[in-house]
Amino acid sequence: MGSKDDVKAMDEELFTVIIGGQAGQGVKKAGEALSKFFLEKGRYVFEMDDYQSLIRGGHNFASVSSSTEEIFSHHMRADVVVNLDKTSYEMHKKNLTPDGLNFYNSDEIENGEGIGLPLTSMSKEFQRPQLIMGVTGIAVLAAVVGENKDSLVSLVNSVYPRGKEDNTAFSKLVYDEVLDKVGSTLDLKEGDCRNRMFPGNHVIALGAASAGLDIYFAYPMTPASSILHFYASHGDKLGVTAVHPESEIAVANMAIGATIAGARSMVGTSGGGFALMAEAFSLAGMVESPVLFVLSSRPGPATGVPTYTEQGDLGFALHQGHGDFPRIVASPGDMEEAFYLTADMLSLLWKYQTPGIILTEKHLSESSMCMDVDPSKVRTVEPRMHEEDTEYKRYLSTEDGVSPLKFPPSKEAIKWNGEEHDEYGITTSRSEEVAAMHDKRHKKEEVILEELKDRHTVNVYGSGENVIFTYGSTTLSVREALRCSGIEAKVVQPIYLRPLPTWELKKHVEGRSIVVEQSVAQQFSTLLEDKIGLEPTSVIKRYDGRPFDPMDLAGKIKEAIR
Amino acid sequence: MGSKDDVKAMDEELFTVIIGGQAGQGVKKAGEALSKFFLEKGRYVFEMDDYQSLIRGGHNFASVSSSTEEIFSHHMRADVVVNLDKTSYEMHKKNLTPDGLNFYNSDEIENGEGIGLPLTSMSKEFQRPQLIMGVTGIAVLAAVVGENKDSLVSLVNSVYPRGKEDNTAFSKLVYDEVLDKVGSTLDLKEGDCRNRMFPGNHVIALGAASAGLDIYFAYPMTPASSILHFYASHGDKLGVTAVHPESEIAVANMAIGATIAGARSMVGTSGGGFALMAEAFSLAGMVESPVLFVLSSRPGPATGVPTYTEQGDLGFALHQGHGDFPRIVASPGDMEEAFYLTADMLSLLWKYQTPGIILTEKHLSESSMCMDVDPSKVRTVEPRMHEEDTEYKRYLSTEDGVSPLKFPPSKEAIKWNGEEHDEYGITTSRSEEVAAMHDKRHKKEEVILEELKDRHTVNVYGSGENVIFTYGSTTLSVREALRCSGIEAKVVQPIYLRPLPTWELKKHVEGRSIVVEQSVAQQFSTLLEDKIGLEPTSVIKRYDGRPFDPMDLAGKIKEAIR
Amino acid sequence: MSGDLDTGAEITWCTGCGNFGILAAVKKAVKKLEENGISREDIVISTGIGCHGKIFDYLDLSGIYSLHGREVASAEGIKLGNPDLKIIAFGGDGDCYGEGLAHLLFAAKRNIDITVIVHNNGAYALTTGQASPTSPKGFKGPATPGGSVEPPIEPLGLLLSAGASFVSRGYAGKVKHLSDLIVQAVEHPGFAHIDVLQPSVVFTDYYEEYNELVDELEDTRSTKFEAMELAQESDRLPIGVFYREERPTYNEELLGERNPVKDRLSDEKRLKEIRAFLDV
Amino acid sequence: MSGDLDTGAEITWCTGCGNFGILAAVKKAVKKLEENGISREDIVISTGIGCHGKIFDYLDLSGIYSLHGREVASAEGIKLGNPDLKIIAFGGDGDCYGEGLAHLLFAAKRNIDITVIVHNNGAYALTTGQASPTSPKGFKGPATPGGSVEPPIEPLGLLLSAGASFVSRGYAGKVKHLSDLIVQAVEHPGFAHIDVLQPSVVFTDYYEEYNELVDELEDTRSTKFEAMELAQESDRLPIGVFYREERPTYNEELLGERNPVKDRLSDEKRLKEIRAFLDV
Ligand SMILES: Cc1ncc(C[n+]2csc(CCOP(=O)(O)OP(=O)(O)O)c2C)c(N)n1
Ligand SMILES: Cc1ncc(C[n+]2csc(CCOP(=O)(O)OP(=O)(O)O)c2C)c(N)n1
Ligand code: SF4
Ligand code: SF4
Ligand SMILES: [Mg+2]
Ligand SMILES: [Mg+2]
Repeated sequence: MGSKDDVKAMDEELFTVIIGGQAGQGVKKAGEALSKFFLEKGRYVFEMDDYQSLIRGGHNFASVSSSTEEIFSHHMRADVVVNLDKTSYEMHKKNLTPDGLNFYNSDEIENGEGIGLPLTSMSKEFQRPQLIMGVTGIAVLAAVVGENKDSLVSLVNSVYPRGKEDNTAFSKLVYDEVLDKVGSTLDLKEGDCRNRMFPGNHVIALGAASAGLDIYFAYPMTPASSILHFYASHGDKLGVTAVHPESEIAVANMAIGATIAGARSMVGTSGGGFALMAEAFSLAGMVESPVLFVLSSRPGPATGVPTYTEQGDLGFALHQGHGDFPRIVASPGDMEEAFYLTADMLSLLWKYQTPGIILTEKHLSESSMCMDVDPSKVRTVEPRMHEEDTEYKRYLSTEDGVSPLKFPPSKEAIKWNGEEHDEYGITTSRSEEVAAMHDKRHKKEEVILEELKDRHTVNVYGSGENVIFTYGSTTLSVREALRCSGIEAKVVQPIYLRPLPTWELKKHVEGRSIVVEQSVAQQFSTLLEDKIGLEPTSVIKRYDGRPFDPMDLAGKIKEAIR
Repeated sequence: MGSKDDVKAMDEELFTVIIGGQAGQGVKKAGEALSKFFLEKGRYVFEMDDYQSLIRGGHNFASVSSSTEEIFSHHMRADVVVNLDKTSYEMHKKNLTPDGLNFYNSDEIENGEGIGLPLTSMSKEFQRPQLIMGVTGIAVLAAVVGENKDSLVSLVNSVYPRGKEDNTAFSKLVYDEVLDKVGSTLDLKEGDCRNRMFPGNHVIALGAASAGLDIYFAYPMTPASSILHFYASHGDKLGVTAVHPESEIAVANMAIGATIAGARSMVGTSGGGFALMAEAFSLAGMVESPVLFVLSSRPGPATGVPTYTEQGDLGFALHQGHGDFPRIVASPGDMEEAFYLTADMLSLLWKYQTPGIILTEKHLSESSMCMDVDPSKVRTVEPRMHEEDTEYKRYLSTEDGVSPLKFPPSKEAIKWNGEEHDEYGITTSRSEEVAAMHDKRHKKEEVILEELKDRHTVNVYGSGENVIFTYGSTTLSVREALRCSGIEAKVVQPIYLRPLPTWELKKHVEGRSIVVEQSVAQQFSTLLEDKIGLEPTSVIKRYDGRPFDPMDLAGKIKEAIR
Repeated sequence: MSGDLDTGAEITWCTGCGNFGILAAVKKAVKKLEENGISREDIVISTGIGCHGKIFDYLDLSGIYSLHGREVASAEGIKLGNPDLKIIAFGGDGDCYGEGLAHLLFAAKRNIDITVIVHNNGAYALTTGQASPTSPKGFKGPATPGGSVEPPIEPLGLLLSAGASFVSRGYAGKVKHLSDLIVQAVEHPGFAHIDVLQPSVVFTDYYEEYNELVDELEDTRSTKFEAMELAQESDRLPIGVFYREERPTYNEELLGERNPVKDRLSDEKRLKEIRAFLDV
Repeated sequence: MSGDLDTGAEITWCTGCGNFGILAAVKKAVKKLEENGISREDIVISTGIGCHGKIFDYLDLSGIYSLHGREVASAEGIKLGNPDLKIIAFGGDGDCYGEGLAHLLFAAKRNIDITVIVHNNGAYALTTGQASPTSPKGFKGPATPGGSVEPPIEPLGLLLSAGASFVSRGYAGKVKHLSDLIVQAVEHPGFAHIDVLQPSVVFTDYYEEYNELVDELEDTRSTKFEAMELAQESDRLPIGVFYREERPTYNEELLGERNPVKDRLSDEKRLKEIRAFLDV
């Protein structure tokens, strides 16, 4: 992706390890181990897992970057590259920093560049030779930075609770081999980070739980599935039930049903599943059901590229569902925001009784980074409830369009109606009633807008006369690009996308502006052109399914502001 | 809807009849008979049927307006009102012109205003007393304008082929009664219109057939159902097969399947059904299947108001389907345009191999008006086909992004792929290939834009410094409002909505501008604000499910330009 | 809720429509259920879209007027939100055996404790009488003017194959019998299905035929196959409970004793758990 | 099309996966079909999304890689577009018995002349092994770490209830037998279903169990009920054709002799008909 060498990383403590191999060689786990190693050194860490839609074979890799400063992205130029198979070697030998060390499987490659380790033969002794190979990553890292063997063993034990013995034994073999071949030549400074790291999807799950989520409905779909898996494993403790029904249509309609019983419900999916929820999304708008939809994007259209990242669903998310009704769409720019925003959205939707969307991407959903959040800072809002001494009308006309809620069992019938209805919720096609209900729902749209005007709706990072507009997980790439390259620019990231905080964004329409996004049709740039009249000097886009490499991106930004 | 008396109709030959009654009283048929009566007088006619979502009872009416000049809408102030039951009487007695005649059922209403006819007792003698009542409309009209009885009888015979005897007998009874009570007091000039009239849905069906449609797939949904019914009845002759599968999801996916066999296929539905087709729409974008989707809107969200009209699906239609891919969305402004545009769209989609949408509304789909089209003027384009002497690649990279088509049986495999793919159609997640295919599809978007630049994309009617922007069937209301009121203004109607012909529209951003549409959230106005920077002086919107009454609308326009 | 369960909404079904019988039977059943200790306050309904769906407006009970084909999914969601409630989903044959068939069969498979009543009139009535999944071959409607070319499905057999634990058929012309069925279905601990023969006087006026052929069953069948054979009989139309068994319900198996809305964690407890996740 | 039906695409199924057996059986069957007079040029495939769907990339045949659960609808559309083609839809158990169940059952009901092959591995393999509609109760996957609480569906019984005219079961471990089944299914004039027991070596490695229990049927059953009983057997796993009957196909009944793409009206004729509509 061009211009690599224009810009040099200015963070001297940046340290990146890439480990690549086939599916089934434990690459993801290896990434986790590397992350843990850095974490234990008090370093900030970002881990990105790149994998294909298959269960065995193919090519996977993890890029784990760390620093003594806060870090917002993985990097694609690594200090240490560990290639478990030949494909990885071919692929990643170009991913080295000038002084980087390249380790490869000498049983598969003859006379490679870098340091050959006979991984296949070394692992042959063990029960599951393929799976065990992943340990190579952490063993190599420990050796080259001079970590002692005991620490390595205890780390391996904690990351690989199953098959401890084989894993530790193999890691020691590799460790010795590496020490023998290159010694401990690299420096790794300790930092003072005390945070834990999580994948974005777990953070979203925890955020919703903090705001009182009761049921999570989902049909598996990458890259949203790990929210379902998280609740399935940990929901018991958190008071969240995980339900996996027959289809996304069932998911969305069940979720609406659950809100009628008074349960806070959320669903999660990717583009194709979200497409199947379109009709139910509109139903939620009509019956005024506050279901929160998590849409984690991957490259489209259709089934697209299931395990990669893209921002091609923006317009789709903003206009989901037929007919006029209010909805809120928001997209977190980092992990901490993912936590608070998800919690906030759940509360907001219950306050205004309308559906909403957390729009995110594979890059945030499935990457992990350090973060520090305080669940007690989550502001939960109790929804407006019916006062028992008045007659109940589900769609009572009120000044702000919000009608009090009531849940069964109830002496008075509570009628949620997906056809147009009167205040009681009885079906109508009378002209005045149809118009009045449209007005009522539309009023909520206006009130939501007012509420957002009092909120923090746009993140601004840095300063300078060059303004970079971005959103969602691409914000991470942009922030890391600036952090590492020392380029001065102001980053403007709307957190809310509908309603779009134009009042805030307009403040930044000045001088040279660059839009960075991951959509071939540059949907975000178009949105800004439409809504705030932005005329970007340049639009930097990537749409091959991969998140930006920060240094590549820095090069592009530099070019754009030159 | 206010300001009725500000504006006077300036078309002296305008003549409107409204007939109202219950479902099951043959009101729709009565409207047809009235239309036919006017047609036979060489007059231009517009018929609007207003009915509820029920099979018996409730309140239905038909408004049939006619003139010696071309006419674009029904009117809600009638020269003759015929009320078959009490509800109609209550509802329509306000719908009279100052000299209008109000007929009511004196068996249901005592001492009503106007002329009482003992309809219930008169019909009692007959076999199907309810159904027969509809004939009242045409009998009354014939009497008051001095048509002779024989002509009445022959008209009744032709409109009511079943139950001829009873119908003619009853019509004579009514005719005599009316002559007796009021005589022939109204004048009706003959005109020179020689056109036939059709409901919009039939016109759409005929348009698609002219362009070579092979199969129409649909699941019944008002107001699109009559396209299905039309093909089911007449498809044999036209060479179009009608298929009604188990759901809209089946509909859309079958339609894509049919294109793979080489069949031109179209589907039709309303908002809720279209929502269910979202995923398949995206699939069509990915596999590059040219399915034409007809979306006929009714008030939403959700099930909304099934038998009425609205323009609340605009944003939804423009952004249908997840992911980035090209699509064309167009909306006809009158019947003739519905014919040519549907035909054109089918050809365009086959030319560019991507899905598209005819966006229309109940008001066009189910209203009827005179029109004059010549099917031989339909330009059909043969799609680009594979030349047999080269290797076949379904997704061959070409300059314009359009790959040649080939259909089975075929010696070489033709691989349509809904996952991201290489040129052969084999699945890929390789970064260069993913980006290249995005580029290929995106190129088509650009080429389509260029093609549209050479086409007639915006209708402009009239002139004046006041500019009225509108689209779809609302164009009919606006044109009739201007025609009848004599207000001078320029009407600007984009035929294509995506890509939006901004280059044409921008020419009309000047002076005072008014947007007229049927959406509470004023989606069309927002689109124009976004895309051409329009700052409308005023937005006139109606969202109670009813189309505008032209004179009401004229009043509003007058206010807006005052 | 009014004593007679009326809402006061104008009823727009055609005079003579079988839906009136179903409405009457439901009201009767609710009263009987109250005698048996199930309060109407605990009953929540969902309906699909079609003539049948209008029952939503006519019954003074809480619930949701859902989408075409989605009433079963809505019902399941309500049940999972608050398993103490008794849920009745009303569907049409187009709606529940067509557009929404998968939801129905999966609800049966997982044996979630809800009741489904299908107003089976063999047509898409509200959309002017197109052929439905249960229309006989040769059925003439506006989308099949020359006669439908598809044979009908037999819903009870499908439900039995899917594992439904309570399968029955009623007739809109036998209100008392139908209301008894509804009571049994609601009281059945698990998924209960009632297919109701419902003449549409406009499109499928089968009253005469039904009056002749309908035959009240004395016993339920002891095996699914026997029940399926019963469902296939065409020289008579058996009504009653074809099959019933008790097996664990999905809601109990999934939730155990927990009721998501009643047993919500205290804020304190929730926070503690989340902290545990974040900090350890 | 290459002689061996290979596309050259890299195969990314796990070593030992049952899908290899299915792929081999299909290739064998296509060759046999050619001997029987059905050209590979006339065969068109559709696939769902899952590990099974990858067969699209590995078979050098025309077709569409459809959406998750929509391969049957795609197949029907292709058939209606050109009824001379022979269509084979490949689905997964999550895909075809879950997300897309309604399409499958309606295809069976209307007896459209297509063949459906379900790679039934009792799991959502590609999405890392969640429980599928055919997973046994207690199945542990990432969405059911404590064991699934739902009993499985029995697909063949459902298909028989829906009216399928050719119902069979194969085993990925018996390539020859499976390829025979595929030949019969494709040659069957009407809807034909093959449920294939397909071990996933990662999530449901049932090879041993299957090798022990699988039992080749000698005869098809003469009634649907017998066939259903057969499908329920668990002490052995019968494979072969459970049931077959001939009845009119949907495509023939709907289209008669007409082939929409081959018998397209001439422009002239079409114009004449449209003129007739417009002018008379
Ligand atoms: C998604 C969707 N598709 C189509 C429709 C239109 N529609 C309304 S009712 C109906 C058919 C109703 O038939 P059935 O379920 O048998 O009910 P009945 O009217 O016979 O009681 C249809 C197709 C809709 N509302 N939603
Ligand atoms: C609409 C939609 N929902 C979810 C997915 C994600 N998805 C891909 S494969 C799969 C499950 C596959 O299971 P199965 O059909 O049994 O196939 P297998 O992998 O076991 O062969 C799912 C849920 C999708 N692609 N599309
Ligand atoms: S159309 Fe048929 S089902 Fe609908 S209300 Fe009338 S009789 Fe009943
Ligand atoms: S995960 Fe299972 S089904 Fe998928 S390829 Fe591997 S063994 Fe086969
Ligand atoms: Mg019905
Ligand atoms: Mg599977």
